[in-house]
Amino acid sequence: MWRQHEVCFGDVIDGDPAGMNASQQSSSEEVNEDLDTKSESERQPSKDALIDISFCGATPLLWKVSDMKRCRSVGVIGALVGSLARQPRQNVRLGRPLELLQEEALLLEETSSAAASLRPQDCGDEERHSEAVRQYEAGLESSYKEQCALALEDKKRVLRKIMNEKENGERVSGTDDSGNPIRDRLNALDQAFRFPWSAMAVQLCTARAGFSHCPEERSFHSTDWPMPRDERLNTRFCVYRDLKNKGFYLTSAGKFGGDFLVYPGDPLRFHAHFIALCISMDEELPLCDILAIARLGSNVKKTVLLCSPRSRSETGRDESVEGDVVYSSLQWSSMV
Amino acid sequence: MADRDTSTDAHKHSVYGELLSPSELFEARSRSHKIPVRGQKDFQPSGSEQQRARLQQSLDEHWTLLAEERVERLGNLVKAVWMPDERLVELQSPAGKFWQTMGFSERGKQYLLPEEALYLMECGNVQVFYRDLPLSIQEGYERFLSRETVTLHQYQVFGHLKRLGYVVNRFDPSSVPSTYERRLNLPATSGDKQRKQLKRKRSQSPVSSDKQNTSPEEKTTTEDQSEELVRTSEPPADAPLEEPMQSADASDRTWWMEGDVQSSPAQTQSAAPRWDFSSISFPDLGSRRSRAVSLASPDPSLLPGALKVGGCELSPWLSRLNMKQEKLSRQDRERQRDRDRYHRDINSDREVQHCRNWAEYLQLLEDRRRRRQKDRPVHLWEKEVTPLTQPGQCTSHRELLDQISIIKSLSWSEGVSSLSPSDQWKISFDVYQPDTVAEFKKSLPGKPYTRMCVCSFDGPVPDLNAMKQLSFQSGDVPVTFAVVDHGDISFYCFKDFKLPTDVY
Amino acid sequence: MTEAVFQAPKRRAKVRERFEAPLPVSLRARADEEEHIIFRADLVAHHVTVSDPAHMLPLYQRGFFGKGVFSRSRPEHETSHRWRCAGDRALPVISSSEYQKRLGWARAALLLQGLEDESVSHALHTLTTPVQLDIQSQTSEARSSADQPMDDVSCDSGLTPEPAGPQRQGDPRYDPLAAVCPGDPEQKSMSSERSDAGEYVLVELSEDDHSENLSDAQLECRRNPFSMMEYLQLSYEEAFFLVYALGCLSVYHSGEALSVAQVWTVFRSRQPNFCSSYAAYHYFRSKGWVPKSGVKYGTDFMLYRKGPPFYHASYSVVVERCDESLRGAALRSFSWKSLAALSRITGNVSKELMLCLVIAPAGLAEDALCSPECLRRFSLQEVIVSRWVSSRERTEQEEI
Amino acid sequence: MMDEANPPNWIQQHAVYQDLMHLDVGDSAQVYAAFLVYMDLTEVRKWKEVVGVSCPELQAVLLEGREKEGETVQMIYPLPSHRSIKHRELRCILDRGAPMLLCAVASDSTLVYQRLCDGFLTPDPPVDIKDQCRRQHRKRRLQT
Repeated sequence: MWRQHEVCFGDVIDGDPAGMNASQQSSSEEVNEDLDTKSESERQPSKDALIDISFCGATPLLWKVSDMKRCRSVGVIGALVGSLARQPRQNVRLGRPLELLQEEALLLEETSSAAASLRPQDCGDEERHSEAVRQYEAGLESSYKEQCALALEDKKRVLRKIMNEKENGERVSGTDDSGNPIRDRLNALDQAFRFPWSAMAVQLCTARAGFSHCPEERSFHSTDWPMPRDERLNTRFCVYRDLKNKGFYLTSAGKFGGDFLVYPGDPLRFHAHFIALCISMDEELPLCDILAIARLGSNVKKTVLLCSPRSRSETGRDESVEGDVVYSSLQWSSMV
Repeated sequence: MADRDTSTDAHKHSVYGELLSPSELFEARSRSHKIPVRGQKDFQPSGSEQQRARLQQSLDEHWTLLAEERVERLGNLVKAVWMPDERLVELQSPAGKFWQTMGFSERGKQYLLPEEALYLMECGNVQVFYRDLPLSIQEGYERFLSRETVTLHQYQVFGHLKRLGYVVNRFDPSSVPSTYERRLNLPATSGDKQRKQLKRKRSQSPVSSDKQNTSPEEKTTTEDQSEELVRTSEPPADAPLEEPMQSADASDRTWWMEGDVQSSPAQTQSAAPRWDFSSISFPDLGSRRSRAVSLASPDPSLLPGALKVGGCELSPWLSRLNMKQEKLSRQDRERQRDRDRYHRDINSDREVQHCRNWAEYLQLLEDRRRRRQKDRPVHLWEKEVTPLTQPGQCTSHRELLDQISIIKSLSWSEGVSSLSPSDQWKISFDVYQPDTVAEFKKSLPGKPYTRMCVCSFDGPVPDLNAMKQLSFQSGDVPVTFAVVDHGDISFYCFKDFKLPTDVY
Repeated sequence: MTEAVFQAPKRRAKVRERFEAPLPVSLRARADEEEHIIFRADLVAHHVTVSDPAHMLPLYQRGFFGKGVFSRSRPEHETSHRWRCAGDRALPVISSSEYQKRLGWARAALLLQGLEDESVSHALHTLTTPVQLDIQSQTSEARSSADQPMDDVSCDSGLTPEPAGPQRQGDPRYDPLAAVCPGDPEQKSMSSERSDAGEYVLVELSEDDHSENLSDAQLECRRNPFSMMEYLQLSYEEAFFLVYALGCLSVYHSGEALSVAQVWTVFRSRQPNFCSSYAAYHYFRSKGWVPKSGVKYGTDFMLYRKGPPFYHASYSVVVERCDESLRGAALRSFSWKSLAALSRITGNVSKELMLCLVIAPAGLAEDALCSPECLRRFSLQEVIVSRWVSSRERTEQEEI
Repeated sequence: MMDEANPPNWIQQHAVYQDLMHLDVGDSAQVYAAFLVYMDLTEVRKWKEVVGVSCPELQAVLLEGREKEGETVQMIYPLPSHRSIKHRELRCILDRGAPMLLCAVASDSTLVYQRLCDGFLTPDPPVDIKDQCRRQHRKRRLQT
């Protein structure tokens, strides 16, 4: 279900989003600096650099390529779930949007590199809206004119090319004057050229376009996010964060019966080494389930990794921090 | 379009970098539609320059593909308008080829369902406007998908199947005949018959229904299946191992005679004999042991009415009998020996050979039965619970299996109506296979290939109740569960099954 | 309502065994001339063991009940993989250290019986005295059961192929005499004289010579101080089926034969899901199929047609219990995650995944479960779980 | 027919069985599972120096042994296959520092061994790309 969350753009400048206090702001700036050096992208004001997470129901989605690049540069992979613009009718390579795991979204929030796009109701400001419509139509009109000119130029270039080739050929063969029809066409083109309105190329925007329907707002607090945070998510998040900090790349491992697939490098280029199973230290695991997943692991040449966050009482610290996850590797033994 | 002159907002382009300029739009007309092939993955990062370069190349390709915007000629786009109150998209210009499998008309207008419109937006076929502005794909996701229309998960399944060429329609429960209609109109299915049978059986005494727990239908079908099993899986060379199921067939037949149900073959021997077996001798012509020249005339009391039968000269008969030793190949001999070990000729039993008539033979059987009873261990047979069979009690494997069959197997359709329906499980889509698209008619869609129930990977697995409910609701169309795990979709089917009885 | 299509079981490419009988009980036709063996099993630490070889083989060969504790499936383990002929028999050759180890166990066993140290020493002295048997110079072929490549097939009996002539019943390796005096093995397999096969051993006197070409002088024939004959272990389901359905097994506990109800109670207390897993086992057996442990695949049973030597397993079965409302499953609460794993594993080994739901009638009181009579009140639903592949373009293939 | 007298059973007379029973672990099913694993390791797999040790934390019998002479000692945790297990229990053994095998024991004595170790055990590379990785440390262990 759609909560009324709406992506925002420039309007953030108008008013400081509620509840964003100074300390958070500064920490987000720090992280953004860090991100920028990593991604080698040009520096931007911190607010614009924030990754926009658009929630569809409770599912976090990314729409902008720039946001996706930033995510990947910090090791957040996500999963593409939309049709690919270039070849929409196939499932092998998908396109935007990028669906994030809850854990990925949480991580971005925790490092203050993302904000949820909150979507208010359609604004009732008729004046503003008709201005947007006017701008859109004007844009279309000017685009038509420009494309018309480009098409004419294109056509001329083609004709000239043919003419030149012919002339070159004639020079060799010694005959003359047969280039005239083309030259005539070229001369007549300025008057005769037609570029129908229907031939104009238009863009079907993937991400929200500039002419938005309403003002936007962002939320920087995960408490506002439509994600239920339960014990299970906490366990998974602890493991996710810890493995990511160790330099691994993670994706969902549902089809392998686990929580995460763990890659030694970018999944674009590397095979996963581990199937991570996130469990609390005291969760009862039926032996038969362990046997099943270990057997599957051996079939697909991956090690099953039991991952359990240490509880706070054990670490003696208030918050779970990096390194507080216990890992055990499980492999089907060759002793059969 | 209104003819107004305004300049494009340069500032906007810098902020929303994904908007294309007119020249970019124009160039996009001639861009490639090929998707770069991905190379073989590496096992482990080595830190080598070569690996780094390959990763960079892959990433560059990746981003190029993703950043690409949909660019279409206006003439190729169907224009449509989003109507949030109706949760529908109304077409403003003539529909394209997609109309064969998507959309519907009402009061002279053409509509698309939100998921159809969104899919066609993603395919670059339809441009949807809302309040005179075109919606981006993102806005389509945001505005079209909801609990009231289809959820993101349902749309992901819809898109996945559409991209593969399936025809996918929303499931309409009213399109499937109701239970009542099915009972009234449809010819009785085997399942229905079975249910009736079982009801009748329940009215019998519990003991007998326990002993003979399978209804005739069930039995015959399982037999068919087990024969099928033998036929399909057994190479002919192995065939002699399979014992014909005559005895079982016979006991089946008694089933059909209402009065005979109670008398199992084992009980017939206690029935009062009509003939005095002690006076009837065995006629044995084929055996080498008997060298009789003629058979005496049978006792007149055994013959009906005034029929008279004289003595019988054997020699003309014997000469017609083929008394030659059967010649068997070594393989056949081996097989025969194999069979003989467990299916021994009763005539080779020395005690049986000593029997001179039926009465003695029956006496022998009775003695043996007594002996067996005496032998049976006290701790098994003299306690509150006794074994279901006794070694040597059954004459065939089939009979033995029948005796120990005490656990009933339910049929899928049994008891569905008594189950309370669950709100958690709903069928979302009817799915038709891609190769049927050419003949597909929206007005007459016909029987779907399967129906889809969309589930979240983090949600529960359907329990038997849910499986049965959905399957029942779907009638004779199978239900597939599409499980969505972060963009990854797996399909599972749960199907009713009856393990065939295998007698060998 | 759509039903799963029955897939024909796959026959093994090489069948080296002869099919004997579907179950270890005789039928009436031939029952009269043969004594009905009531097999004997003993509860050892609550596990069901059959140690008389005359009982082990029929139980295994007719219906594939149990597993040899030292073997992958068929009981075929032997004291040593090297054998020598001595007199009219073949004896296992063991190393001196192995012999000493066994002697130690014998001592412990004697002490356990409460014997005095002195009498123990005396008994051991008697044990260690060489026995005079003619050691023939002819050496029987060294067999290498231990080195046999073990494949995934749990039933591979490792029979020495005999292309011509009738195949042996049972495993000649189990029967050391078979190689020396090839008679009719069928007669012997039932005799119990082989239970003393472990009585004597040939001990290598020199510890460092492990070559195959031992001279006879280096071997000494002695009594086997501690004979560990392989035994057959029955699963609880198998044992109870033999007791309750076939009436052909007596289970002893501390010398006492248990009644059907007692066996039920013991097994139920040892295995939490025994009621339902037995109901499923019983059901499959009553349909003529052979269920074996599915632990290697993380499931409850593997279902074979006829038996593991003849067919590949057709189904991998998970047993669940539910009540009459058919809601919830008490045993193994499935998630899509665990189902995904199971479905993939079974698919990889080209078997089908079957859920077997054992349905208890409403109002079945807990104390009704105390008697196996409750089985009659259970009903059962088989469900085949399969994955549907939406297209042949398999994006997953990248993932291996 | 058979001998009705209680035949002496070598299992119960076996010194190792007795030793295991005397480790004072209440769970006799687990102890018996341990004995089966002991027999499998010593008689079938010919492991060396296999001994049973009591693990009070788990209320279980563990086995220690070497696959071959001179190799490192491994810990084996035998467990009836219908049981459940907690990660904490596995860690209790792993934290002793030895490589470990978890052995599921089915009631018909089928054994399934699982190898467990602390941290990350990199799997073997798939066959087709094994060659190019052969020189790179296979099974490199990365400590947490």
